[in-house]
Amino acid sequence: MKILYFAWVRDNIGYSQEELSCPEHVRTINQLVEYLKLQSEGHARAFNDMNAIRAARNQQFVTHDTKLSDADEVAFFPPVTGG
Amino acid sequence: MKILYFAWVRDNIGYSQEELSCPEHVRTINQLVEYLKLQSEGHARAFNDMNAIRAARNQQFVTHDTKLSDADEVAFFPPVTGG
Amino acid sequence: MIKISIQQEDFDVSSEINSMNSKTIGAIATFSGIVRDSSESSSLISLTLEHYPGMSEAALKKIANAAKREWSLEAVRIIHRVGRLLPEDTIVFVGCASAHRQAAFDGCRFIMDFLKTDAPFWKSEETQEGSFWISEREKDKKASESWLLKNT
Amino acid sequence: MIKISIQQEDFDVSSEINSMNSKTIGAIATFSGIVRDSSESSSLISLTLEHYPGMSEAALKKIANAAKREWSLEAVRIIHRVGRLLPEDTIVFVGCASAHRQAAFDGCRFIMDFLKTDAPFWKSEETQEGSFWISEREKDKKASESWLLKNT
Repeated sequence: MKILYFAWVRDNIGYSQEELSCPEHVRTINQLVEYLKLQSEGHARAFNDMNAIRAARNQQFVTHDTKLSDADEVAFFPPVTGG
Repeated sequence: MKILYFAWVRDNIGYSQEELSCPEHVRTINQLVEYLKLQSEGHARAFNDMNAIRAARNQQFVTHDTKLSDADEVAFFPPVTGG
Repeated sequence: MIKISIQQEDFDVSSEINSMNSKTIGAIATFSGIVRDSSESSSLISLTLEHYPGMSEAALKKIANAAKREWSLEAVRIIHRVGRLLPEDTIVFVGCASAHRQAAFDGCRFIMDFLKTDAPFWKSEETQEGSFWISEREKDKKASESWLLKNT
Repeated sequence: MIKISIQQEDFDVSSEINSMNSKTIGAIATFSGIVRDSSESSSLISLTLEHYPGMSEAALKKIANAAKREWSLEAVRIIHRVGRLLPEDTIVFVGCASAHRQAAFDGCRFIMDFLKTDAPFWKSEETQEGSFWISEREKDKKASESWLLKNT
């Protein structure tokens, strides 16, 4: 699974993308986040407040209970502030 | 009194402005129009339908019952269609 | 800053927008009215704009002032062209600059709505069938009246 | 005609407006979002815009398509800049061309409202006190939500 980070989510984690093979039990965005929080202090800090986190699956906004497959591109970022 | 005509009001009358000394009884826009209609066929045609005529006194839109004085600049024209 | 021009010549929109810019502005909304190639009846050769000199400037200034006051605009620019114009020519340009976008949009729309009903300009269309004065649009009257309703 | 660009370079508004013009268009409304010199806390040195390449283009295209369909717009142009920008630089440009002015205004406003909430761009401010990510504005969420209410 390809995972991308933007804005302060990336700043906390320290890099902008990673490839992961998730364990079998990781089947939703929320489960992925719980798994990622175990990877480093930066991940734990980035995902500390999930109300401040938005997610995209294959470049579409999705809710945190969305199902994932290993071929997906998943992205985590703060609410958008462009324009 | 200086009188200006615009758009099809002018086209009907044949010229764009005239100076008039009005008789004593001409004291409002409506009375001025009645007086002007006697001046020529063009004037009569221009002022045939007063619902289609707007008036300005000293470059401000006014209603047809507005009082006039001899020093005024009065203008007659159709509803505006700019922009 | 309010600037009003009534002119025959074309102008450059980029320069007009740049002249409204400043470090405190976050939003510039603009409107350009363009000559279309179809008239009320048939295809259009040209459009001629006439105005009441003196009164036209004063009317546009009054509308610009009202918009600037209502939405605390930092800059208002109005350019209205007169004389003979061809399809795709710009007839009118309105620009409003403000700290925030809603004020810029509202100001721009307000100015266009009142310009259509309160500024002494008249259009005549030259078509294959002859020249005709354009008549008042009921829709335009309603658009400017809707603002009055909101403010009462 | 819908055209979307995400780019670091500046651009010329006049050329963009000209490229939207045609003989059937009567109205072009535009919006330019500008970098202001004041941040949420203090004075601003620069603004840096980051985006999610691929998704950002798709999101802007989706918003442009929705606006084009809703108001029968003839042309929609969106330019969003990314990278480091200075006060008075243009961040975003939206242009909508239509036969009539209300459609052009509505389309432009709709696109800006949804761009603020549905397009993956993020701003960070560089000030004397350091660099900070800008946080979501409650007002922007409400602005785009208000359109949904109207359409239900």
